[in-house]
Amino acid sequence: MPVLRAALRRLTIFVGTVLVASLVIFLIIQALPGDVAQVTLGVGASPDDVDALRQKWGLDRPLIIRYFEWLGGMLHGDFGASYLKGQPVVSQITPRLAVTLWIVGLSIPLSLLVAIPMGLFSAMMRRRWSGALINALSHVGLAMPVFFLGVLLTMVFAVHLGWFPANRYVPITKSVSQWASRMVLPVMTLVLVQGCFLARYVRAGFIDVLGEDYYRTARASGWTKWRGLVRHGMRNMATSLVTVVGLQISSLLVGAVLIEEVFVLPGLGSLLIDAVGSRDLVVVQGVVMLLVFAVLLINFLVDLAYLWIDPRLRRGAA
Amino acid sequence: MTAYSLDHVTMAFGGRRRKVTALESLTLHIGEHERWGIVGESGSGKTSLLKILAGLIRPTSGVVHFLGRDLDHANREAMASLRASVQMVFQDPRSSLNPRMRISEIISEPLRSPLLKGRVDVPTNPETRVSEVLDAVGLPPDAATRFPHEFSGGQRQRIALARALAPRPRILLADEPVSSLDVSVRAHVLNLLNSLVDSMGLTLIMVTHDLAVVRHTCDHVGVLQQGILVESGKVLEVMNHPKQEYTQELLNAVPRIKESG
Amino acid sequence: MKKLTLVIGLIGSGLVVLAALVSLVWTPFDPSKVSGIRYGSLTWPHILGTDALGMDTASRLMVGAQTTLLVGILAVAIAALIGVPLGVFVGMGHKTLGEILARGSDILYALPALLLAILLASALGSSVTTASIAIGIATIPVFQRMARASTLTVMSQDYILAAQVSGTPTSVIALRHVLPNIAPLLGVQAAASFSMAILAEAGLAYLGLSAPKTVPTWGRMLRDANFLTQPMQAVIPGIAIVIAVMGFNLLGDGVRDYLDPRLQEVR
Amino acid sequence: MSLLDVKDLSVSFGRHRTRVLDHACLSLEPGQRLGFVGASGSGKTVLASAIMGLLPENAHVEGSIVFQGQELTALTDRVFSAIRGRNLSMVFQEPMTALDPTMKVGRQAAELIGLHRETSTMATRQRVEQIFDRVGLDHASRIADAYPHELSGGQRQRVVIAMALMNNPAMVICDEPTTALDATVQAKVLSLLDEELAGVNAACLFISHDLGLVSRICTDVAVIHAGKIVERGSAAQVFMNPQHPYTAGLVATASIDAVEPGTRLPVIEDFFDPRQEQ
Repeated sequence: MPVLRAALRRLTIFVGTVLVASLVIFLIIQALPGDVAQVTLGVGASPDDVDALRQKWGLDRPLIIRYFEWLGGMLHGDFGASYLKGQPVVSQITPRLAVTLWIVGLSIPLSLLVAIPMGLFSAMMRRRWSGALINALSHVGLAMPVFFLGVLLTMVFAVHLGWFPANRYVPITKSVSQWASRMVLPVMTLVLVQGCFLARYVRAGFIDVLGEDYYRTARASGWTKWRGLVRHGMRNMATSLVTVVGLQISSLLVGAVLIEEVFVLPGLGSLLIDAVGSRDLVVVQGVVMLLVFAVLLINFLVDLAYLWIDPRLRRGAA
Repeated sequence: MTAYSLDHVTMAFGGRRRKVTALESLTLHIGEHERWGIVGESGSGKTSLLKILAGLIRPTSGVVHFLGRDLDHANREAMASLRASVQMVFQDPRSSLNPRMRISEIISEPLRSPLLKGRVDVPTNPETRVSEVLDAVGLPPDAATRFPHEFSGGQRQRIALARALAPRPRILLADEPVSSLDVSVRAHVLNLLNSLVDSMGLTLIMVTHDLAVVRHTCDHVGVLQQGILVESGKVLEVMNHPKQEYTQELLNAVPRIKESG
Repeated sequence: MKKLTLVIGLIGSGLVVLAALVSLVWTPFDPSKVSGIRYGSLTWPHILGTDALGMDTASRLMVGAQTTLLVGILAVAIAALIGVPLGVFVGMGHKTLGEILARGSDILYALPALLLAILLASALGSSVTTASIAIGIATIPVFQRMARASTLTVMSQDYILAAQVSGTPTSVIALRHVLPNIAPLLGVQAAASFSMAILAEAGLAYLGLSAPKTVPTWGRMLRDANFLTQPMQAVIPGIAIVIAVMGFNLLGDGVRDYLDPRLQEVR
Repeated sequence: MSLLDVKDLSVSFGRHRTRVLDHACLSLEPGQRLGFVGASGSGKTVLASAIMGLLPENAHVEGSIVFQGQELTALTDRVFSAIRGRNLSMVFQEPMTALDPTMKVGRQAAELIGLHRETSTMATRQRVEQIFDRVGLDHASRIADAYPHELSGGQRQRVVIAMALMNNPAMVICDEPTTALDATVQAKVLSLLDEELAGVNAACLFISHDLGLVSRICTDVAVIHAGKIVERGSAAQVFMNPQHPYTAGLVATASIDAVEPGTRLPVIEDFFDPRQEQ
């Protein structure tokens, strides 16, 4: 089973990188300038008080032991407790993770739904004005900062037209319709920007396929232009798109913070920014680890998707 | 004197699991001023053989002697003498000429090699030598200031030949020098190659899949099949009385105009 | 079509450079001086209005162009100066090192630039320099990969073999053959990364992770604007960002098409 | 009535209208095999693409191509697509890239049936294996389940030929079908083409720069030089008694083994001065 072996190889690499990444994150965060205990108590605090706080938070013990404790804790879902609020990190992350996941989870498939037809059309019609127009549109979308588009859409749809509320987030568990009406604008913003971004890759991928010998073979077999391109181009185009989408998901997990900022949504990114601002290192460490884990997991899944899409990778050559 | 003598040379690529043997226990002696054609199809190991002769890769096992000296990569003296006296012409002139260099720079590159410093048999003035070899391959002197893309395939192969001849090599290696060219251009390049090898008294080792080219250009032939030298000897003997079925098959495959239509 | 791309790109990026250059010697008003008019509308002499503190928007926009260019230059310089030599080195065949670097760059590649910027900002304090460094580091793998891939393509060409056969030293091959042949692609990549850096810095500034309030940057101006009462104060810097990003993007595309139509559409 | 009738076909490219094919006239009877010979860049591949209706979008076509009584240049993509692969098919030069790398070759071959006829999956599969068997692919069933990268160059070209012959076309265009193959494989694929074309009695337009190859397959020969057809006749006549000096040059350069080894080979310019022509 070459497929299984290749998959196992990638799994090993995945687990290895997660461990290395956790160590790096731990070291960076613990080595960051600024003594947490000192910062918490203020500059005027007595050294004894600072030492006592350090002892209380366990900062006086060797790094390596603290690392393994932290790692072991995470394995059964304990990310530690916030220095400042004393609250478990997990209970802060969970509700906010849901918000971010909704945003990312909705916008990625929807932006693909926008990007693929857009890219397909502008690739096939690239010598006509209609294709050039779509291409120009995607260029504008690519240059558009999400927060700016978010502000623009809010001005138009929330302030001017009053179609959607622009105030506080409502969890889906409380009211589905209220939740939905507050998700429309953030998700629309992301879909427009991400859609344009992905459309450029889709276009480039399809243009490559149009020049390939196998597309000519397909045409000579009796496929019409469009159907032949969809039938024989989609999978081949997807090989390059999968990586981009994977990176897109990872960058959105953090990048959603911009959208959360514009639309005042309590997501993971804003938790991270708040924690950095208040130097709540346990929270920072936990959120960063979670994000990095997610990013590496997505990478791993992208690798697996490759095995499925591109049969050439299934045999040995990795 | 023998130019090359190869003794049980084996070349294998890849790791433990997917090992590919490109050459297997190959023994071959090539005398100076001989013209050898090495014939084989894809996967026969002919490219590996050429790279070993050029000193670009080291065989997995076996011994290569170059002009009587053991060609061990640790033997700097032997390597330097190899680099200074062996030049190579490649299959695809589009890929063998750097598109961003002028023809004069391309041709004089081998002359600027640090290995040639202080050697008396090497032309000292690059500019003069460039115009000399351009003339020898039948290109106008103003070609020197132009770029490769301004020339046709046949002309580019002439430029590649000029580069190879610039440092006055003793041995010329050729990797399918005409197979990327049209039949009509092929004749030009073969004529040129023949007359240059003649007038400069070179040792020629040419790798090709085309027996007709070998018959026309070479006096010796070696037939490679999947890494094994199945037959070798004087061209006429091998071609007129092939001992191997494979050689016969290659002979039959030579395209020639069927007279009866 | 191709020329149009180049022309629009030149106009967009040219406007930004011009604004930055002019602002070095002249701005309509002192960009950090508070005038009497708060929330000024778009009338003479404050043609683009004033912000909540009464500072002249047109002047701040021009000075902001400096920051924008600085970010792009710094980030691309960091990314290219580290990424390109690494990529060429690995592409020219250092196997063990290549494997280690590939893994390292895979992790860095997957890490969102924003996360890196947040970490760095919390370590070094937020400033334009910190933001640019973070963006630059996050862009290293882009250059490393591109340099590696194009080096591999060059190394598979026969003219490399020809040079090796004559005994040309590896360092000379790198300088004479590899770098000139990968330079056009890297240039296009630099233009694309330049515009992405501008976009990323605007985002960081919007989050308050880049320049402090005293330094006028476009992202910061957008953040500080109150779009309910003064929508134009948000729209103006927003449009400036779009023009800059699109300008440099199209400039890269246009130059690529113009120089070498054979180059693939890459980014 | 001829099977294919090309009249005054001119093709030019781009804004500058660079003309690569100049008033070409050509006709083919059912079952007839015409070798189309010329150097690279002479316009021979453009002719093939023009007949197949597969020219790039920036090409301007003038003149007429009538195939089986139908004017091809006037057809919409949809109508033309119904002809391609059924009555008119093509074998390409580069077997390594001619097949979709992400699809099993059996499925790709089956598409030719699915696109033009309605049959059951079972019957389609049987037909694919049968024709794979016929083009000399051993273990047809295993090959059908392989991806292109798992096959050798010769095997891939056999698959491409099988696809071209799938619907018993009236005419097959072969564009340098063996140039990318090893010498011995080339000979085998050539004789396979010879047999199979005869088997379905298909006409053939065989494009090549190599007169030797053409002489093995074709009964008639046309020679193209710089976009113009300079000579047309039966293979025997063209090879034995070429009328145009360019053809004479081609014939002389094609047979290296007719020349004493080591002596100068004849070149085209011995016979034909291109400057004189213009």
